[in-house]
Amino acid sequence: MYQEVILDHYKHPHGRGLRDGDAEVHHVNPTCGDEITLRVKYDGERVEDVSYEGQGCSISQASASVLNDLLVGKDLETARRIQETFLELMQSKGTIEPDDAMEEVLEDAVAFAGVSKFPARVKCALLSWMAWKDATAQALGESEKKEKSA
Amino acid sequence: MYQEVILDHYKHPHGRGLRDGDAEVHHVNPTCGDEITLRVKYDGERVEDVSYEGQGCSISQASASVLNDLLVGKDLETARRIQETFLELMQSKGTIEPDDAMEEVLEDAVAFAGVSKFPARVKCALLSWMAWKDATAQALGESEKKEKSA
Amino acid sequence: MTNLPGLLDTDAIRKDFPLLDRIVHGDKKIVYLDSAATSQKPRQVLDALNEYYELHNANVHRGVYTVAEEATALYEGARDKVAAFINAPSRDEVIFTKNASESLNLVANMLGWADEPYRVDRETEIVITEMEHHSNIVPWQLLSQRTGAKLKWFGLTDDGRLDLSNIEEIITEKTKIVSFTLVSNLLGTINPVETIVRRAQQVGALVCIDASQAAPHMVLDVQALQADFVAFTGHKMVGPTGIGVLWGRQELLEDLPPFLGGGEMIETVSMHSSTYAPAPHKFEAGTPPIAQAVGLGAAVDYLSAIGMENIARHEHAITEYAVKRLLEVPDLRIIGPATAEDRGAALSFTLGDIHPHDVGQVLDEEGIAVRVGHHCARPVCLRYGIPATTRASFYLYSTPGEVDALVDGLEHVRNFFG
Amino acid sequence: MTNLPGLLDTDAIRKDFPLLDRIVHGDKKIVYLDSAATSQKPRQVLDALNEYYELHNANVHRGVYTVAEEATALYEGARDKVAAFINAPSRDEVIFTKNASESLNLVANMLGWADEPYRVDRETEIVITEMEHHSNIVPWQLLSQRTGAKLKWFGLTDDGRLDLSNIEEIITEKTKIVSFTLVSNLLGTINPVETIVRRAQQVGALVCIDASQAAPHMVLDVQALQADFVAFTGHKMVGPTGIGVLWGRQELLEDLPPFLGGGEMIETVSMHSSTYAPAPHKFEAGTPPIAQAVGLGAAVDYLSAIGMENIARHEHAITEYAVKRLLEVPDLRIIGPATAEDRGAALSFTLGDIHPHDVGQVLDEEGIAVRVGHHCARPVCLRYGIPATTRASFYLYSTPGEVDALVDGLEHVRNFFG
Ligand SMILES: Cc1ncc(COP(=O)(O)O)c(C=O)c1O
Ligand SMILES: Cc1ncc(COP(=O)(O)O)c(C=O)c1O
Repeated sequence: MYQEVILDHYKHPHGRGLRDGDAEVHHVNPTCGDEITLRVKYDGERVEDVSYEGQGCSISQASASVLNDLLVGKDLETARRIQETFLELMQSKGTIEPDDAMEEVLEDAVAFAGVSKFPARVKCALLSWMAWKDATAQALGESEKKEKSA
Repeated sequence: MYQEVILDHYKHPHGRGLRDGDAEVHHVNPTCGDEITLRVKYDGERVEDVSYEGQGCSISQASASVLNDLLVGKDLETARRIQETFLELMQSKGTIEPDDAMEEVLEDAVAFAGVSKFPARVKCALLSWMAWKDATAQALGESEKKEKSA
Repeated sequence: MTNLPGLLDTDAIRKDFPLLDRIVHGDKKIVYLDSAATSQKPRQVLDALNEYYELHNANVHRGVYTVAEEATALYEGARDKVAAFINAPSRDEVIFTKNASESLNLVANMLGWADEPYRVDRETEIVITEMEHHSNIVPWQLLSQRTGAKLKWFGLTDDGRLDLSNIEEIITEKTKIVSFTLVSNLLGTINPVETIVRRAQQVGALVCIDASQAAPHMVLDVQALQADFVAFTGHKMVGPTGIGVLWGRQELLEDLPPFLGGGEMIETVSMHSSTYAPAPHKFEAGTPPIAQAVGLGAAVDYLSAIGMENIARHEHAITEYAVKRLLEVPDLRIIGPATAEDRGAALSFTLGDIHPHDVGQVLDEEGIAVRVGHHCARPVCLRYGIPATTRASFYLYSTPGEVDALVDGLEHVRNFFG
Repeated sequence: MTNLPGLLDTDAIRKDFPLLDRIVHGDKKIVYLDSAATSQKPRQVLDALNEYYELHNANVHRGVYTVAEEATALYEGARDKVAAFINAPSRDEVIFTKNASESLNLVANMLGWADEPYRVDRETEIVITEMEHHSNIVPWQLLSQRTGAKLKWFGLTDDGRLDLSNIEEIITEKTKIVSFTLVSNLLGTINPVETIVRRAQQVGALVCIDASQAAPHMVLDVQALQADFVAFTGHKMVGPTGIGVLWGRQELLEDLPPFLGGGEMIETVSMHSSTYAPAPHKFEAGTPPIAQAVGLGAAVDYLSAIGMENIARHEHAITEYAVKRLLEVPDLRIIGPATAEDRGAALSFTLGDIHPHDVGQVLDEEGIAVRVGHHCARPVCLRYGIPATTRASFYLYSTPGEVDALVDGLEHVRNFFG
């Protein structure tokens, strides 16, 4: 599961550090103590920045770095599609072999396909993505309810 | 375990019925619902009568009948020795093969030796004997404490 | 050999159950008629246990190594199987306990410590019935003593059914919970769930169903029952000892407080306070009965492969035959419905004045295993004025030949004590 | 191969444990270093389970037929074995539960519902320690919330021991119960029982000892401990899952109220009220974990045949060796005593900045099974300012070669993430 790409992101995280944002969330994975503080900044419907700080395993750290790479600069709809695709991949229990279409959407993040075979680690990979989703909902003033039924 | 002697006592119990007494007790075997009401009458240190009424299985009924046979007319010390010997036999889990000496003390009651192999039935066989011990303690005004440490 | 319509291929089935070949008292092949107390276990369940211990044994959850991931998948997979078996809307509604008794105590304690609107207290009432197993009486007596809530119950009719004639007085606006058995372990009666649930819903009371004698024997569909909680036990449904189930409606499991505290049931712990994991884990403190859950999963697979409808049909045929044959025995009185309609495969009876202990003991000498006593339902014995009963109970491996053996055995008992 | 004085004949012992031959990741023989989470099971225990189910399976107590008498004798015989194993003054002091967590919850609930002088209420205090397993924290937090009693605890020293310097302020005249672990599952620390018991006795507080990590590894003598309650769990001591033990002093078990209600724990039941059986049955509601008790009996036989002193000596040798070897690994920090004195065979550590999840995962690829996380003792992680640890834990089947494999594996981990 430790693809070169993942180790690279872990050792040299992209966009790490907390910068100015419209909303901040703090998420914890209680079973292993992974933590992330994450801020999002929007320019209208465009993801201007995702900044973060946290501690955790290589998977959760690398995943946050990949997220920063993938989402910054995208418009909200595209960002959401990426998030959903990543979620789908991670919940696949190793049954999804990413095809070209998926690779186009997820880029480096397809390296996490192998992680989906390890139930104990899926939560690590999803930590920052769930935090981003939550922060985005707050930044855009969506009620939690609306978010849930989305 | 159903020796002829036991079946005889069951079908034709000796001394059954409640008569005058110095003390009365009511004992129950909660696991199977066997019940006995038992009275003792003493003439000084001599067991003048043991009368009883109850419902229950053949073992508990026959055992009360045998008790009546064995104890009525005996002096207290002898009666106690018989009671203790019967208790010992019943708690032997089938390991005691009654010898002549034991047979002299227990007479018909040696027929219960086989019952001691059946833990679920030992309580049935002992019901009336425990009731007798209890009633005797009451009749002779012994405190429960004294009885327990005896 | 007697052939009845609806019978299963017991020749094949019995080969799966090693204990049914057991010889007792020298040369008597066992006639096991005590499945209502506990069922025998098929080879398939024992194999699942052995395979778990020999290849996949590890503590579940949180382990990142291979065997721990396997153990977790097996344990949680068993939950999926049980959820499917009872048609639960969600797997997270299936809580593993140690037995049905713990499941029922869990419900009573959840409600005792709950906030409004669930809270049971001195202003409220609890309803059970007179035919409950002690495990569905004592937890409610304890709850009643501890909270001051009033305990009420439905009585029984002479033919062994619930007397629901006063249902509107028993279940009232004050009722918080109605807990009753789907099938009586002593009388065999199958109770009219719908009538009771409808009335409970009218007054806003929760419904807890003790399905210990139902889950092994019939299709159990928790959605169709419309109950809020359903409890049952593994060892009666060809599963291992040491495992029970409580199914509960998701919203309730979310709202209600935990019962036992410890590892596995927490989200995060500090010395000052703790938060709890979502259900079902919230209610599973400590290392769960892992192997036993896996065994129960195998049991559920085994039963499903045969088909619960087929098992029910088989047992109905055997019970109908047994009722008919038993009523031929002089002085025999069935305690409970004296027909095979709306009844399970447990048949209690008295035999003249002969004490059940004696009946059971003499039958044992013939290799016939029946249960005698009050069957943990003493109020039923009190109701019918008897100290105890003899109970024969049947399961998917029972045969008409075993019914015949029982009837012959009872004749022998009568002669013996006659 | 490394030979250390005091080692058992692990070649022979390992043949008894089928799982230790398990191959993972294609060609890696498992190196099982997670016995503190759960132990592997010897053939002898699995045989006892199978024999029970294949020949003697029936519900216990009250059965008059052969197989039921056998099942009862086996179940109660297991109680005798466990009583002898812990040197209990009486077999009736041994209560079978589903795991140590239930045992500890049982104590907390007995005291919550007790009458004076045992009753825990808002005037009184409960004492635990910062190194407890969640299963010995959460039950007391719940009891404290429910009764208003104040929860206090002993802190830890930097080298992983209990800080008893303020024992007179922590355990006071108000203290009703002191509950602590004999051996920490995270730190490995063995605690000074005598000091704590002496102080508790001074103020008349009861003492409950969590022996979950002690019973598998050392001579456990409940009389020598002078505690009032001792809890442990079967699956960590080569026994099955689904069985735990609570030992309690007879007078206490007589005086204290029951917890779970149901079949088996009653003396007599009517709809209006019930009376309870004497201990231990008073505390064993419902069909007990029969097969699991029998399996635990076989486990106790297995351990006793090898000898608990010999097992302790073996583990001490392995632990001493492991401490020495681990401290050779750069950036490795042992969390807990960094010596083999007064410590059990569980060794927790951090490895530089590498997250324990990554350590565990990479070790797994080499077949090495360790546990990572907070080990259900999160307050210890908070105390030492770490999110989690990697823990290797040893047992009677562990070898110096496995320690070497772990050290090699850790070097590999360092290179991998370096
Ligand atoms: C010290 C300690 N106490 C209690 C427990 C709880 O045991 P169980 O999970 O079997 O209830 C454990 C193990 O998990 C433990 O290590
Ligand atoms: C109707 C009923 N409810 C509850 C129980 C209790 O089940 P367990 O003893 O497995 O807890 C039983 C069986 O003993 C039963 O027959």
